Amino acid sequence: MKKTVPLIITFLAGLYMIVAYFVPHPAVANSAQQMQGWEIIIVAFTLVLGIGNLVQVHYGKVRGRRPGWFHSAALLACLAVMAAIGTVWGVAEGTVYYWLYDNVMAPLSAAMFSLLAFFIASAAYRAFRARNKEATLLLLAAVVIMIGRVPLGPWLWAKLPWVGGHWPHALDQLTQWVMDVPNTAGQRGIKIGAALGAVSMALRMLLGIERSYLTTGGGS
Amino acid sequence: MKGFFVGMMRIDRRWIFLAMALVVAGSLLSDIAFPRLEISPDVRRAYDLIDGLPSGSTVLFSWDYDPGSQPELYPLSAAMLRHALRRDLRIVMMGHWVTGVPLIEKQIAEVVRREFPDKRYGSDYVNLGYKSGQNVLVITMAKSIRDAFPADYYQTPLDSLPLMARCRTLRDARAVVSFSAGDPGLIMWIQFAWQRFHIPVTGGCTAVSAPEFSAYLQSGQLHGLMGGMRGAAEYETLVGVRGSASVGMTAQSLAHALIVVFILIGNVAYFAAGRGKEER
Amino acid sequence: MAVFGIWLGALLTLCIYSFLYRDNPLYKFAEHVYVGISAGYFVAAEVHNVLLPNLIAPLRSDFGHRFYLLVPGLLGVMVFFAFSRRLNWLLRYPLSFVVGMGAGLTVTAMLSADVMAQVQATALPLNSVNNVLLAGGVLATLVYFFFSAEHKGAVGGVAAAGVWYLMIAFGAAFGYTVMARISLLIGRMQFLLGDWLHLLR
Amino acid sequence: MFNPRNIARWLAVLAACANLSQAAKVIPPPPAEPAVPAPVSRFTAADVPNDGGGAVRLSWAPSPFDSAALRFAAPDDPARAVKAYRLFRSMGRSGEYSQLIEVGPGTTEFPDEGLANGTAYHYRIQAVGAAGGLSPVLEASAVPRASWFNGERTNMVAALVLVAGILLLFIVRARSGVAMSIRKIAGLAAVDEAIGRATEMGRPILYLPSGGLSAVSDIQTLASLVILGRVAAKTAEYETKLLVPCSDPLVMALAREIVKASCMEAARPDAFRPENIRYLTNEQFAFTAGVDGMMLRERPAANFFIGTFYAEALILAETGYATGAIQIAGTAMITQLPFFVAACDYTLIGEEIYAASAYLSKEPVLLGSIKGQDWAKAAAIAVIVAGIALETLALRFPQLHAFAAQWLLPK
Repeated sequence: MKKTVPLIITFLAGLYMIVAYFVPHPAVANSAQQMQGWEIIIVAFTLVLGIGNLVQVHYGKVRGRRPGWFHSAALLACLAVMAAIGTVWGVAEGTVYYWLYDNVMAPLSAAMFSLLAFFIASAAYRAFRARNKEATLLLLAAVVIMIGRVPLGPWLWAKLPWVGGHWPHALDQLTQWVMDVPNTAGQRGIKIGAALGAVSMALRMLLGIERSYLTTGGGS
Repeated sequence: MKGFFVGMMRIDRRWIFLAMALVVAGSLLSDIAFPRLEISPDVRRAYDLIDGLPSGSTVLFSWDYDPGSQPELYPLSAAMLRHALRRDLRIVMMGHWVTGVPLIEKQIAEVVRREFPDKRYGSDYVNLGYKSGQNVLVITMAKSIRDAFPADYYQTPLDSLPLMARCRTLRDARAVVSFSAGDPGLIMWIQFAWQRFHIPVTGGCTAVSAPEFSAYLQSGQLHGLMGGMRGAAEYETLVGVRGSASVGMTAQSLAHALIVVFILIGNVAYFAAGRGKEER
Repeated sequence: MAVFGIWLGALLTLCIYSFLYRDNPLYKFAEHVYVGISAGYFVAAEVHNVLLPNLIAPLRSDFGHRFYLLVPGLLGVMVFFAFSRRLNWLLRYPLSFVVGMGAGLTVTAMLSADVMAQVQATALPLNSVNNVLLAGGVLATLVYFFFSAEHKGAVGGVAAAGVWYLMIAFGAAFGYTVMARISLLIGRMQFLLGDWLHLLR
Repeated sequence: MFNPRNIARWLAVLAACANLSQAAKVIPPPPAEPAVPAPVSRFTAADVPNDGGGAVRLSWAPSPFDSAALRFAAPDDPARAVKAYRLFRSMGRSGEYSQLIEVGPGTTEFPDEGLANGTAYHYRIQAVGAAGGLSPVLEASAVPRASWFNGERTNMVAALVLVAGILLLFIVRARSGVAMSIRKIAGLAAVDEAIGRATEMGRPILYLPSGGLSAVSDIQTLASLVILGRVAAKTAEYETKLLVPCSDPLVMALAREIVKASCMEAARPDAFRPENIRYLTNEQFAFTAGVDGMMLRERPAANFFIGTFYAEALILAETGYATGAIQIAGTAMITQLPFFVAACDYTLIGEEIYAASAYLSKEPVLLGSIKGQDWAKAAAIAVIVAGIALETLALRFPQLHAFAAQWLLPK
């Protein structure tokens, strides 16, 4: 009951998804689509787990007046306000919820995302070293793409003595070649290998060979 | 000397952050531009399609992206919109993404009303807004735009808009232009507007998704394409405007150059300090 | 309200950027606001976009035909037993359903898009240098991923070639990603300098 | 040919003649028949095969007066050029036909969708001339049906049987005691080192089972959780604090179960601290901001980033570097791999994350499946080589082209 039934559920749900891939008949296709809808519903319920955990951790901090409790209080307040006004008054455009999304969440998200430009610079400075042949290749490919794909590249190239005049498009062509040939080959190799690994992992789960997700003690 | 390079390698990365911020902000505020921007054939084709339409003909613009792709696709749609308005084309606007509709409004406010104050809503351009349905919507529009959109975005009945009196079905549009961040977007327009009704389709996409369109470009199903901010900058060059993409491209170029310089300095320091000394 | 919104957005952006200098109370505050707001955002979004339209509304309006929606509803409620000490094993039922669905969909999706399609695309006639380099690269990269053979001798040589291809692919991905990320920073800077401070024309 | 319209016209002419004597001057000329385009040919309707039914595909060869057609024969009168094709549909043979759609010239097919299975549908097509003249009508009919097997996916059945068969074969062989070994994977060999270092320094370990966008149904997340189980067993043994921030509640629940089980396995049930396995938020960058904060405040000595990562990868890895932690990363996301390779000490690339559970546990059955995976790869290589050979031969013998180009392509 505690382990066997979940194993059977996993097996049947997975098998049905595989079968549905091959059967276009509505009798199968529609029910498979329904089941994917169920998954969305179940996942929506699991949010309760997460919110419960978040409240537990931060309420504990606020009650114990532990260091940083003020920040935890702000977190809880934001959570409560956003969840409440969104649930009660809706999430459409023009609501307070939407305004908060637009003016608080979206800028925060964009700002966090744009931090990457800075981190890319620091990673370039400290980590992209021509330590060995392999690292040198990575570096060269990166530099070619970075320079070749912005106006600066062709501009500089044209200024180069001799080559710039004789092969005006060489940089563009080189950029394109790196993208089309070695890059495509490397990506494909990773994709095929990783996909076979994923398929093997998925089959192991369906067959109950890999069952670490059902490992809680006590029960069989 | 060695000590200097070891010090260089341990430089506080906050200086690097500062340099990046200064380069990007500086190039946005300044007027530096790189004179030579290679115009790719795909962008040229998109430009030629719009440029070749007789003035007064109708084109359909579809904003198929959400705010997430705005930095890339907004300048791109602005560039093409400007071109079409200058050429005196009549523009029917719509979108397949519900979250993208405010972006049409934004573009009307920032491009049409500000730069073309004499263009009249209803006779020069119309905003139909969003409708669900994707490919079914396109087919319905091919039968009758009124069946798909009984009223425009502002709930004005289509019959009271002079432009829509002349543009009754999708087939009255001479071209479809889609700014696409995914599906539904360009591919759907190619499959339905071009494959079924032979209305030329062009538009723009994000830089990351540009490679997946190469097959459509080669086969001629797609009449040119602008990829990302670079594509927009090329288009701006063709139109002869220095818009946000061109300005952004300078910032982009200099930021890339800065990163290359960082890689170079990092490597010089690494080799000069004796390889391997930096290991923690 | 719009101006206030821009100021709020700008100040929060600066709070996040202050992290680049070092961890500080402003960043800490923005971080906690962000986590709280986003978690709350998902609560309301799931209620309005999933639970109401996909579960509650169909059950209320057409229970006779949609009664089977009680199954996901029940599985969903089982999630709550995670908080119980004695019955927390009930969580495994919805969990195993979700895992099974994911695994099943992975098998066909990966096999078609990432194995078959890629294998098909690599079946190229050897009539150009590029085709030879491309096909050879795919094969060498695959050899690198062999786990049952040590990377020695001939296998080692081919695997080493595979690593070169991997490195070029990584370099290209790096270059391309740099481009996209810098665009984002430019977008943020245009917001700060233009929309907020009105320094851009 | 019998045409009611012609009769009407003759009648009109006759009537006009009859009236001649009375008012010859005011007689209007007979209404001229608008110039009629030539009809289409080979009009067919057929059930769309390999689908869920409800669709009929109409196709036709264009009228010779269709200027977009390949064999365009310019008509004597430009008004007879084709402006459009009109399609009509009726449910029964005798039923009323209603217009389905009007498609532009150059179009030679139209899929009619949303039909009922098992019902006969009748179609008519008519070419419309530039001046509005209508060509004679052609008819066709079809019955849409649903298929029980998508014949276009036969190649996928073969691939699935092949891959699954190889895997099962090796799993069975491993069960029966055939010893198997796999090569060293540098990133995984370093796991012990990382845990050891954290223990020495008395600082915690941070383990991310995925980045900011994850779900339990994501196979990379599952692979990562399996690795988490092995890491947790070691940290329990050394009594090192293990922090696991999650961006999905179900992943958190699962991570708790797995860590708890590992602590039991290591006979240290007291080492299980549920409060260290936390949910932050589903939002990608809010999660990233939260984990960054954790790294700076809790100062983990070792960071593990294994699973599906998107843009947050570099933010996390660079922040981790700044705190001086030893970092082990792993993902199959190609765009993020260069950043992990650059910013972390060890990186598991692609497939290596799926081999990790077998590598760390040394369980024979899992090792068997890794061996099977290798043979599946060998099969992929063999198919690629065969495909290349066929395509190269197809330069001389074009009929061979079909295998690699058509049959292998998934649909």
